[in-house]
Amino acid sequence: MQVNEYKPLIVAFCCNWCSYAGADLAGNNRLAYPADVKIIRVPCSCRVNPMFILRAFQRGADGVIICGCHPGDCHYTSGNYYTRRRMAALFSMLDFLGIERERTRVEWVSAAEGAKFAATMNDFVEKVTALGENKRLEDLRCKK
Amino acid sequence: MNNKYLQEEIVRISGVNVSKCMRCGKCSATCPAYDEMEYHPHQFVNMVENGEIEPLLNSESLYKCLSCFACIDRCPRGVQPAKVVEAVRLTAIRKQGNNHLKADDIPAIIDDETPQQLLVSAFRKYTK
Amino acid sequence: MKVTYFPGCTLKNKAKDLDLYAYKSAEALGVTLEEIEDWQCCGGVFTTANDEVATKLSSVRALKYAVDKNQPLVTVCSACHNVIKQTNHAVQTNSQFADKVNRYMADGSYNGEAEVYHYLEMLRDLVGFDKLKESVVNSLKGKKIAAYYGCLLLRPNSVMRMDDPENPTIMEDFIKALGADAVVYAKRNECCGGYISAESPETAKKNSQAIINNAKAQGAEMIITACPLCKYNLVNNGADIPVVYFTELLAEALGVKEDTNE
Amino acid sequence: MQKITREQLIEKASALLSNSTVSCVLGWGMGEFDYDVTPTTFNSVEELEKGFVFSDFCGANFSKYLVKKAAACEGKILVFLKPCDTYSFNQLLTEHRFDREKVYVVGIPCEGMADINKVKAICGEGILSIGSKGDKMTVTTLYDDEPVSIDAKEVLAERCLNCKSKKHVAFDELLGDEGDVIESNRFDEVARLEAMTPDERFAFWQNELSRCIRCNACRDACPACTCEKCVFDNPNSGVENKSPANSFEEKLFHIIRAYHVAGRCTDCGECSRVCPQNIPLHLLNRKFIKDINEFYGEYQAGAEEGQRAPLVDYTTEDLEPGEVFDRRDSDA
Amino acid sequence: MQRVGVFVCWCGSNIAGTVDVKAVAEALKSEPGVVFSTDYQYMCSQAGQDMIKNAVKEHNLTGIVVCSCSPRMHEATFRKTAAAAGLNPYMVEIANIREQCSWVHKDMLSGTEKAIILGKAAVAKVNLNAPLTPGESPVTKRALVIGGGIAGIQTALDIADAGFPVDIVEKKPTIGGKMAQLDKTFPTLDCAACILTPKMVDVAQNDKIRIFSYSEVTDVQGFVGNFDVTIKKNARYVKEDICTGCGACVDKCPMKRIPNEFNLGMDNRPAIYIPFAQAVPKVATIDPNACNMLKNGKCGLCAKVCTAGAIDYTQKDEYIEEKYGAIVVATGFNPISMDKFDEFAYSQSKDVITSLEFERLTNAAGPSAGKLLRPSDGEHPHTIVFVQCVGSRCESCAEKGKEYCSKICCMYTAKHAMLTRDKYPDTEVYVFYIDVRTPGKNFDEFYRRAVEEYGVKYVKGMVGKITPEGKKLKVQASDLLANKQLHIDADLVVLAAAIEPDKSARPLATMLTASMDTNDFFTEAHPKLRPVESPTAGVFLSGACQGPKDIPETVSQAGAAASKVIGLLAKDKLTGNPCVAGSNELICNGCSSCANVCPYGAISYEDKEFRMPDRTTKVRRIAVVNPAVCQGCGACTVTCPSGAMDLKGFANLQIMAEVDAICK
Repeated sequence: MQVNEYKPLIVAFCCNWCSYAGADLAGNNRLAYPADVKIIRVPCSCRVNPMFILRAFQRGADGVIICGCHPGDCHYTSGNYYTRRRMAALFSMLDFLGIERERTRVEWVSAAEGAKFAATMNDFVEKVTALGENKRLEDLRCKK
Repeated sequence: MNNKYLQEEIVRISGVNVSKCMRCGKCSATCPAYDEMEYHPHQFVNMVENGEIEPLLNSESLYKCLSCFACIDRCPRGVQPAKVVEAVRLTAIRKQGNNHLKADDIPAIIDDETPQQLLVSAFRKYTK
Repeated sequence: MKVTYFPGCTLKNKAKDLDLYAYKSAEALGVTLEEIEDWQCCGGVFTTANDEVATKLSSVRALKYAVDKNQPLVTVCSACHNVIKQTNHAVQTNSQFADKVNRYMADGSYNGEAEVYHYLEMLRDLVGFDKLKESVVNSLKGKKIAAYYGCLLLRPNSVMRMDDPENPTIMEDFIKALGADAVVYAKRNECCGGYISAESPETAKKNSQAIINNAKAQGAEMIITACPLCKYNLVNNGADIPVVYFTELLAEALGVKEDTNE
Repeated sequence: MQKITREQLIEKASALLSNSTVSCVLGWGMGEFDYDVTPTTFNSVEELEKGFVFSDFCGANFSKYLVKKAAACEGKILVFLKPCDTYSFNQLLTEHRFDREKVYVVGIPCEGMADINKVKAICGEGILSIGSKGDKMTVTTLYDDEPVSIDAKEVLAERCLNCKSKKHVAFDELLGDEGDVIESNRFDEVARLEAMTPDERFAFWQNELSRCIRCNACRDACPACTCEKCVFDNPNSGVENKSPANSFEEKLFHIIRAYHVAGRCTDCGECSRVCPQNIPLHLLNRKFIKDINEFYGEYQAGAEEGQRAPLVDYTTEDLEPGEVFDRRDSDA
Repeated sequence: MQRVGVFVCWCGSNIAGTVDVKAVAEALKSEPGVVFSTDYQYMCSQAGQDMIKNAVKEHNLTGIVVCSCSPRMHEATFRKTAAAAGLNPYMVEIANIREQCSWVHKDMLSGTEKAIILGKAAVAKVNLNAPLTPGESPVTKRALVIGGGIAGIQTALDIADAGFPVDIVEKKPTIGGKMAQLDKTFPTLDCAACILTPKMVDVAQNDKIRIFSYSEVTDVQGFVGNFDVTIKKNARYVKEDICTGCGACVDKCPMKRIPNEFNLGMDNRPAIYIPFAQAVPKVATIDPNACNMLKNGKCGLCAKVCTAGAIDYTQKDEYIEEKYGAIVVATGFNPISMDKFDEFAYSQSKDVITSLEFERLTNAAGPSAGKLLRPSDGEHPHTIVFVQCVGSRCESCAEKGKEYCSKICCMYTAKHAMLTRDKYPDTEVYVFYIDVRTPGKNFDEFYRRAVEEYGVKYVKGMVGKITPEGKKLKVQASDLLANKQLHIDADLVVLAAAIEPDKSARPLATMLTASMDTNDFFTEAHPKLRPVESPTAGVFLSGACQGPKDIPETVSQAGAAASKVIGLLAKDKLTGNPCVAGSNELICNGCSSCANVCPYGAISYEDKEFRMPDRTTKVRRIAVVNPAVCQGCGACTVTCPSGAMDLKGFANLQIMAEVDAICK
């Protein structure tokens, strides 16, 4: 038995109308993904403030993924378009600072895409696990 | 008969997305050389889409297209049939010994008024 | 105004009129045509294939020449115009093609900077039909003239951008500027057969006759064209009304036709 | 170095004060040293003549001061704006941060301002005075008997070396000659960093940001940072300022600082100018500007009043966040 | 500090099978604020709910965390439970430990661990919850219908029938729209006027309906239930209330050669005119661009012959401001211009016409009194060619055509072809088609009848070129099935022009902050489930402004839109979603970033005076969110640099508390 097997901490922001429902569908269909993923429900992906993402990293998250409705399908018509621009800019900046680009991701998951949700989470966890612990952005001061 | 390799070659040379065709037939409706052709513009597009390239390569239709681009301009889907015809023709005449027009043929064609333009154009189209 | 001028093979041989009257008329309108030194034949037709490079080099050289001179590039022959404009467009929109082409360029690269004008476009956009109208000495009033565009001037429209490809007016406006009546007929933008005369003269005959008949049925007494091959096909296939180059008509209206004959 | 003189500025300001066009003047006042120039409000011709200075060290971007000063001034306030300042001016107007009617803008030409650190690098510490004559600068120090003459061009600030525009995009009147928008190489340094490996970039920024003392000068000088209450000062924001416990926390602050001004930053360079630790903070802003230009088309904040900033806009065809990297990788 | 109760549900074995529910309840006991924690087999059952209610009373709870299935399942249930126990329903948070935990994880250890973390996050959030009350706003019980075609007419009649006043704004001098121009309607072939004009009369006579004809909407402010609309009544130089519509002025007007819009320019009308006999309102209108009196003060004949004294050359445009609770857009469609399709020679020959022109040509009230005659020479055409899809399904020609299928052309062309063959059996009728699309009740049967019973020649293929020559139109086309190129000498060619939204729709959409697609059709709130509502609350869609549709579809959509309006107007007050944005005016910069990203136009700005600590006052521009319009997406909260803008129920601090709880 491996005692010290590394388990990443993944925060997933899911929009209420598509991706959170997609995650529920993955549950309904019993499509497994690692328990490392913890979902936070937001009304729309555009509610996700870059501050929340940095906060998660600062407090020890190893990866942050944002899931929203597919472009064009936003419940609020345009929210995910703003998400797309904001996150493109933010992720590019994190990369510019030398943060591993695989730690952040935006994925569009509809309410019907339970399988995609599970597959996305499996893939993301795998990628982040390969990177190991997030040292670069975490704020050690906040670690217990 | 489906020749995948030739199909890809034609698509590459022409740059045409044949799957955009919605079978309206406007290319063939507008073609001024229609009656001379065994395979008509819409058939070029459809046959390339189906990978039936050999019959086209061996058809005289290749040399009947006037390159007037009416089919290109009038196609509602932006398919550009003339480019497909040209790509198939080039594939045919680029083969060794397959020039369609030879220098020896010229004297029979020309008269006193024949413009140089006719000859250079014909050579471009029929000879490699 | 000085422009770079690409005459083309036929204009120095079987279509000397087209060239000569172009020169004379331009002069009368205050435009100097500066012929490219050592121009090379455009090849008559544009090869649409993506992988053809060598056949387009002469056009690129002509374009580069005009850019170096910082002048617009003007052509008269429809075919040259079509080939050069399409080549320019290919350089502008296909970076792979531009890259390949530039490997053949000796002095500096060419990236699609040139502006290409057909002589008619030059009259419309650089000289202005209004000014042309003022310069007319021998008005052609009362003449019923049909413009024959053929295919090369207008198509493909996405590249040529000369006029509405289905309802062009540039030549009609030209005819009107010279004082004559323009006869509009549907077949003015249909192909005469072009180079098919070498392969299947019957096709050229059928197409040309349909064009002539349509023009006549709509009342034309004369047909003008910008293409030597169009003229050849129409004349050769039974045109029983005069078919002349547009530059000849222009020279006549501007009163410079006679002195050239001497 | 500057073509416009103190006297010309005083003359203009005095005239405008005298004919009641304006009731106060925002200008540069003498600080402790010649290079230590302080933005000051002047209310009369006398005050101007006494305290107004103008030199190669008048780099401060006055646009931001208008947020508070324009409202505080009884009548109109006169402000002298260099070309780069006018972009900030427009951006602030776009964001309704002050009343345009309350401001009278005199655009002044700028030959580039000096970086005191560059002067010190040549002449050492203990500078007593700095004079200017044509392209030369005369520096007297405690330790040199003779004044040292240096070439003004050699001590130009980084932002002026990479000046993006000599054109005023907002003014009521202009003094001197109007210039043009300039093709600058301001993104070269960003591109150089982009070309590094992530580890190299991390090392670079760790080195730079670990010097940060969280004095907030960058934020306080920034004409885009005019919030009534900054999130980092707000105890209710959840991210209130704390003294830095380690070299990592600065990232959160600096990323958010740059992010908050992304699409609004005019690249005036005040952040780096005022940083006492000489951290090249403008590179973070330029990274956003460069990305925005590449992803969504060229955009210069403040070029026109009323522009819609790229991050509060979208098209349905925008690239995906994941494609940001695909693009760069395929370019490389 | 809240007093939080935690309730962990087993959901039978659904949760308890993979999550140690007792351990979860135990672990959460020590979280801040938690004063009670328990587990139960079925929390959603009556017994489970009673357990919660009792605990609220017993432990004086102020907040509830239920660790159970997805909030999408039972959040509403537990909110009701909380309300029944006297708590604010928004003091409930759900930790989703079924769909997002027990069902997707197999290992009891990690499942339990995750469930605890999700519970902690919910506790952290509920600690920051505040009671929320949905906002209320009154409803103005009047509807506005923009557009007076069949869509607008039907919507207005249905709304009025329910007892609500409704105004129709129509930019033309009469209501009736495109349907008034049609001859017969498919698939029943009843005459359009016979079924439309009675409805127009109903509108005119209904005392709940006001018609603003020759008018347009110029400004819209406000929000659902409370729109303030400005309507511009263009001067028609005739007093509407006095004019009897006798037509004496029309007969006497000397300016008789103005192209008649109603007949698409195929005949002429005078400068003063009534568009058609059954116009509503039946009053005359003076065309100011044609009237000699208005242009240069000479004439005045109409005023002389008008016994009622209705002519008023001094009339001015009039602006009317009115309040509405709901707005219905019914701006309709137009055929696209055929200018750029001259391979069909539309500009070259009068005998190449559009289908709408064909309608007028066969209409008994049309320019040829219903006789099918060639416009060029008035002769009877013997060969007629119909061309389908002109400008429709045209992907490559964005400059001139439309990428979509215009939907109605297949059926009206079948109708035209059939009627022609019926009335003139000596006529050869060809229809060139790409596909014949006839889904709809009795539609395909109708098309087949045209072929089988009336002998219409349907040819699969497109027309490539039309050459007018002499009296003939030489049609060159392809017959794809016969693999032939056809050459037909036709006498008349009819082009089925694509249809597009009316040009007035785009500026109107801006006024309404209603979204449009790239083709300028209005978008629905949901393409399947909310097809007659715009995403902007209180704005509804009727007819072809939303997409191409035929009359039956338009009428049913008009009725649907009306029922949505009635549903809205029947309410005295509107209750909103309480999870809306709100701006902290003390730290708002007034920078407008939030308004830029708001898809609903819910944010406005006002100048507000603030008392400063030094007793001076300062006026600052601040954002104000209209809670009745805000839908709670949160786009504004992220764009606000100072954090002044926050979202109730999903506040910055709440989400950060969740992040912290998860990352601890």
